[in-house]
Amino acid sequence: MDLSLNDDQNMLKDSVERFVREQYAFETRRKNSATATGWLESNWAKFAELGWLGIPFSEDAGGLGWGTVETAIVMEQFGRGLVLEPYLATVLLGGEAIARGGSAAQQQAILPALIEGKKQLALAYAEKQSRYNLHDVTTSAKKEGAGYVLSGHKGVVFNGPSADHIIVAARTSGGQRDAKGVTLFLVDKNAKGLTRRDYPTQDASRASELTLDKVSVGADAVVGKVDDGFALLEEVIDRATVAVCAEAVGCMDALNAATHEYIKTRKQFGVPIGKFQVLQHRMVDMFTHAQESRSMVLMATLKIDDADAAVRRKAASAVKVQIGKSGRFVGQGAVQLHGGMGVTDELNVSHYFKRLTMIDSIFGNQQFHLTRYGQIMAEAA
Amino acid sequence: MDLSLNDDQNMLKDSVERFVREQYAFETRRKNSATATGWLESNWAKFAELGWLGIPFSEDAGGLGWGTVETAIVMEQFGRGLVLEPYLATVLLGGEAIARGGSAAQQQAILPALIEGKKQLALAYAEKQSRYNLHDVTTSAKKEGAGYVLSGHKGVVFNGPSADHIIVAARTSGGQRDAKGVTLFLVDKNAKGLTRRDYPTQDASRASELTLDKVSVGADAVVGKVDDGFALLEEVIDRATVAVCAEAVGCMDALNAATHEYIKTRKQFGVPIGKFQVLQHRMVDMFTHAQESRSMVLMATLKIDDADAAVRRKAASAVKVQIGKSGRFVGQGAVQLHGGMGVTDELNVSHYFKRLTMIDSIFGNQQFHLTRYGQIMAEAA
Amino acid sequence: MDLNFTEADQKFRAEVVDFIKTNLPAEIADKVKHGKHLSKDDHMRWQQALGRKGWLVASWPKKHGGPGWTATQKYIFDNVCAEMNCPPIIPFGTKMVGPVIYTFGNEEQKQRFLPGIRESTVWWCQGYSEPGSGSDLASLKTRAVREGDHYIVNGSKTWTTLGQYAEWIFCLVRTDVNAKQQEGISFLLIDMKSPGVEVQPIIMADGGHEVNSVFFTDVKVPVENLIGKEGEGWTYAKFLLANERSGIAAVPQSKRGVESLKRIAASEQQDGKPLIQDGAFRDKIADLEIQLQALEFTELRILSSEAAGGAPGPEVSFLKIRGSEIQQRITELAVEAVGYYANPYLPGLLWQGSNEEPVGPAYATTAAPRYFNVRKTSIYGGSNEIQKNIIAKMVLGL
Amino acid sequence: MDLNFTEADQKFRAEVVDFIKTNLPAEIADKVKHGKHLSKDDHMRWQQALGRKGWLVASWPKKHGGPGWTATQKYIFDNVCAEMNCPPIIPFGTKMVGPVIYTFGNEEQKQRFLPGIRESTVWWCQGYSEPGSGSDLASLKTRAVREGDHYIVNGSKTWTTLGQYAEWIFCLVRTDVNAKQQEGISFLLIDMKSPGVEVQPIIMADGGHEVNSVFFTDVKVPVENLIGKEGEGWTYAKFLLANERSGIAAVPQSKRGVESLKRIAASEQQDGKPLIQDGAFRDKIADLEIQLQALEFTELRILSSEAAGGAPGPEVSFLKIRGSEIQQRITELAVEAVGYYANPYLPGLLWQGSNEEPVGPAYATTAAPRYFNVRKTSIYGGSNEIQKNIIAKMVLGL
Repeated sequence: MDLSLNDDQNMLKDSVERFVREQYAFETRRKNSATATGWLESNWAKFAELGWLGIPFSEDAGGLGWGTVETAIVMEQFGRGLVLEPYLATVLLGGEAIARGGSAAQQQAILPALIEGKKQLALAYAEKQSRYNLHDVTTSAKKEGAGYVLSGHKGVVFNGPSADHIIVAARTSGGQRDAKGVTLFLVDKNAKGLTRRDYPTQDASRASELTLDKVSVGADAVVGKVDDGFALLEEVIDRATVAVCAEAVGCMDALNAATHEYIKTRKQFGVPIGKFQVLQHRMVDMFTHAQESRSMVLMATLKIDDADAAVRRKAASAVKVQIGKSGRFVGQGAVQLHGGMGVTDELNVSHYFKRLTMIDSIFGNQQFHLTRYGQIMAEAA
Repeated sequence: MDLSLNDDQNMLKDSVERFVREQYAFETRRKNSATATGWLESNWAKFAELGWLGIPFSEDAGGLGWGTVETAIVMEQFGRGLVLEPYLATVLLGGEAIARGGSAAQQQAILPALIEGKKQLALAYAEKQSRYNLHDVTTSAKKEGAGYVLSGHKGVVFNGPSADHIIVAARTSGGQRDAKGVTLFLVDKNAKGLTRRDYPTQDASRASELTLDKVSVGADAVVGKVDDGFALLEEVIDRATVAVCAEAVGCMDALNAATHEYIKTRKQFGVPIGKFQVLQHRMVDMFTHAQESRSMVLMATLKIDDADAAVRRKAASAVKVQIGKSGRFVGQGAVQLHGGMGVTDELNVSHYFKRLTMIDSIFGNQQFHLTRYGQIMAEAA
Repeated sequence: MDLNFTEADQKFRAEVVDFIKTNLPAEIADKVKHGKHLSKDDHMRWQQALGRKGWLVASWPKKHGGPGWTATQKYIFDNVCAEMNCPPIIPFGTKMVGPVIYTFGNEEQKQRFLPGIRESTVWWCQGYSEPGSGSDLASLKTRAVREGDHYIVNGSKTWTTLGQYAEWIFCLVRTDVNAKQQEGISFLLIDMKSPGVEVQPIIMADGGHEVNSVFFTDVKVPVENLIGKEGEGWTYAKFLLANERSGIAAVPQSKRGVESLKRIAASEQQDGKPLIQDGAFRDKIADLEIQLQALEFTELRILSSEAAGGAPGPEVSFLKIRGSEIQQRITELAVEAVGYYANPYLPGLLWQGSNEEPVGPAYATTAAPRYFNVRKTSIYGGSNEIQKNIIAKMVLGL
Repeated sequence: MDLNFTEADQKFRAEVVDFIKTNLPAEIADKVKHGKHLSKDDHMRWQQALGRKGWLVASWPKKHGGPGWTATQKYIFDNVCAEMNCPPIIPFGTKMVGPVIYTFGNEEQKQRFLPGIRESTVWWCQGYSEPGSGSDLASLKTRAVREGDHYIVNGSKTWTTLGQYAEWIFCLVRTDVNAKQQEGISFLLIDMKSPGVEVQPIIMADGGHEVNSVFFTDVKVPVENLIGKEGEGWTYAKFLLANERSGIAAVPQSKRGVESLKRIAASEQQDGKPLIQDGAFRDKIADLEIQLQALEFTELRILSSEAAGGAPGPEVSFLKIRGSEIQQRITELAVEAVGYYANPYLPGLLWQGSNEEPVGPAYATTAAPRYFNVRKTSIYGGSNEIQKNIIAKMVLGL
């Protein structure tokens, strides 16, 4: 049992930390978020240059062949800076789907370009009625000739506006909520019949609603096996869940640091408000939540590769429950302890709070994962 | 809309308050609880003399013809004193079942004697597997000749050891958990085939497990209608629920008063511990819980007679949820704020805490009533 | 004890319903129902209708133009208004400065200011908080120096809600820097059109413009705008804060919020079934509804004891705390209910009244912004921590 | 980073399992499993077996007779012991006074006292708290006055756990009433058979006798029983308290508790189905298990950073707080699980080891008493409020 970072991991951490410190001052971020894409090409080029875009991919594909421990290191620092570049969508959702399920041809066509920073991806899995059920899929993929014709709607596709390719979950067989019969397809952003409605999100990111009106794709567009897309999708989402939880830990640490500093300096009734015992204890609880969240991310990074899918699923759900609960506690606490300033757009506090709130809302919220964890637990009992 | 007590109600309150003050000093109670029955005949005689045993019964039967507002007044004061006499079992469970469902003959045979303090009752409805489901009944009542033969087991029958008559819920038809097919029977304590295992409870009360081995009763033993006992049982339990919640409010007030006094006088680090802001806020929360509990008992006493059973059921469940939550919060808080002394048998604090805990465990706990409330709510939505 | 309404109360209720049906424009009710932003004009139209009827200042004594309602009538009015999606009544004139003026103002001030408040022709705002003061209100620094017939005011106020619409502001200012902190404070009415008054928007976390900073640079204020005596402003301020807290439980609004939450949960699907059929989510709504009922009956008990002669005491702090927690919980559950569709942010639809199509269901558009926004309710008007301090001290004597 | 155990660790685990199988009497394991009261003899039999093996004082340095285990080995040992229902090791000798003696005692004291602790032939108890002191330990009043070769001790101690079994007590006593509060305190070992020592039981809320008051009336204690220097007892006391908090998270015990809770929930029926199939109750266990996992990995992170050279700091207060909350939650849910059968109280079965048949299921007998009893965990060893004060001051610098 060894829970410390190795030298490479420490170097990675330092390098992402430095990037955030130098490139992600709060006002810089505000400007970046107001650009057309909502993020900077120059930052993305830097990610490529530093190798971050290749972390989870094999050395054959030009990646570093690292794993979840390392992507979690990156995401935690991104959380501290509220980084806007679509690392999650491109590397951890789209890229991982291709890396884990894609054909050799797909991997060759996409991964090197992705790693070099030349391609953006998105994963379109949610639908209006699906909530967090990954196999509640109405978008249909009908066999036509050697290929397929996709029709339907996909919702809240992160990085939809910038993605060159979108991986779309569609139903090739079975009923609306059957686990069997979901297939992933690689769709070009310029595919005929694909229309997007792009919009900003609460946390200054970008997403799209997709409408697929008889979009034709070839047989080579299938990512993974026909009808068996759910298992791949679930594995990718479970991994991305851990990563986004690491991001949340970064948000919490930043919020706690800001709040800690604020209550030490802000005076009321002639003393720093950090002298009031009730605020002290709340701050202690906020730190405890952040500590426990960090512990759970550690747990999950170490268990996510377990050969037993139940172990992986439990780990992903456990950490998401923790982050849902702790993110809310820390976020609300930071706002409250900042008083009026905490509810304004002016301070970074509300922006971390918004990101933490949205993190709970994706990949299954606290309740979804509590239920999922409980079901796995009860099956074993 | 008028939420104040009238003169009669105020007099009743004063008189119960006086009884508790004079007869229920903590050490007196300890002695009473150690007697064979666990309560005092002389107190019971006093209840009869003061008319308290007749509160909910008609004037025809010798009662006062009052209602839940008045029984709640009595129970709240009993809660303050942790009164041990079996008012709940005899008057509010057994007595109410007879008064609301019993035949004229049954009422004549039982109610006047009960009101005079000559008869004790118990209601046997729970079973080992039933949990809080009042129509999960395995005890069988088989028709034999004009009468019935009862066999089975009933659990946690409060006041079982002292009861002259026990009203037993048994199944006359239907499957184990059918609402239809439950019938109530009036059984004499000396009935052949009835055996009891008596025991004390966590909160110094007494209860019994009953075994019925072919207990024969006549047709005149049926309380209410054959097969329709569930509706009667539920109504009686809903009313008793409100009463026991009023008792809980008395417990909470007593605990809050004791804790308030303690933190004002107990010194640590040179100051009364009530000067520490964290303890102040916790005490404020404890008072808020007690206030809200009082409000909910008021709500329930005013809605329990509603002609619409759904209104009655929602009111009983809502108040029980409140008392479950608040009783735990106040009980645990009082123990914590008393420090080591709070977990000893020496102070009354732990005794109130135990009673509040057991109140949550009867008639459906917080979760049971939350679910029940939610189901009624969702049906209406 | 009796929960039922008298026949007269029933009749009154019908009259209120009737009035609202006739006077509240449907498009305004619709905005309220969906939690959208109201324009100044929306507020004014509704409040002026109430003003014409004599119902705008429900809590005022009859002699100052109040309707003379009983506590039960006020309860009915508030509840019906919330049920029928009436805009909330802006409190700065009606609940705040109005009572200060009729209680502590002179005859001329009453004549001059009360009609505009009663009829909602003048928009008031509040100048209490300052950038450095927070919950420690009495530490305020805005100075008013007497020069002849005027005060010269310099300083700044913040968190001035809807100050961008206001014609007048009531301010706490420091008229004596040498007196003990609370004793040098005076209560001044200032015309927002006076030279030297500048309003700067503060953007909230939800992106909305609802509060402002107000800066005063050598603003000349006639001495006749001083309420009561110089140096006694703190007394009036406390009186005003006590009034502000009445109704702060927001029970009728939260009832509407819970109903709306149930509709959302009935509409949202999970595994092909309405979310409200999900045990966990249903439990949460049920728990919230029970909390709200506890708050409602606590408020009723307090009103009832006030009607019986008891004064509104510091126990109203309970109502502020629990009321804000419940308002916050409603929005928290709405965010939980809408799942992924909490994410899209549509400022045009929210703030500029555009006709843009919502991305998800219409109710999802406001879910997250409202959640972010109502975090303020446990902060403003004396944070919940301050309210607990008040109860600890004033009620429990700790 | 790696969660897996090395081959050597796996082998060690097998050795521990094997040892327990051979040395732990089945009837003792059964009592532990069902949360029943253990007799002095039960504890002694198990601890002496460990003592003979050299495993009783796992955290001691090798030179004082510890086994020289790595952090991972200690982790494995603690977990296996809990899984296999071993009695908890009584800490007063092993974790408390033992380390004080080998760190601050003289050679003669080490020779005299350490073997009895290592082999569990002497039962120690703790004389820290006093009736008036509570969390403010340094306010203690028990006096020790030097007279020739002896101290004469007068005063009283309270909350002395299992003092009824003890042969020796270690005490904080005041040797200088004129010094500043913490400076007049000394650390004294007292033979419980000394004339003038009287032990009085305190009955707990669950009816059990587990703590005591100890009274000292002119008790003569030889000066060679003084640890270290007179007046420096507070230093040793703080050292001891820091040791006490290690392992206080009670993760292995709570893991056993959660497993036991799951078995209860699998056995209890609700509407004909196991309670663990009920969504609401399942959610509660799941949430608890996740909390416990967060605590476990937090403890592992702290252990790992200690192993890497970091000293155990005030952050162990986190572990005390969360550990106690989780222990309490387990018992709270057990009470919820057993429904009506939380009510029967069977003191014979609980405390006197009678063979009486339980009223409901066997696990129900202990549910409520344990719930009442473990309320102590957020009070003893420095209440959770005190722990938060420590973190606020020592970690956050507030």
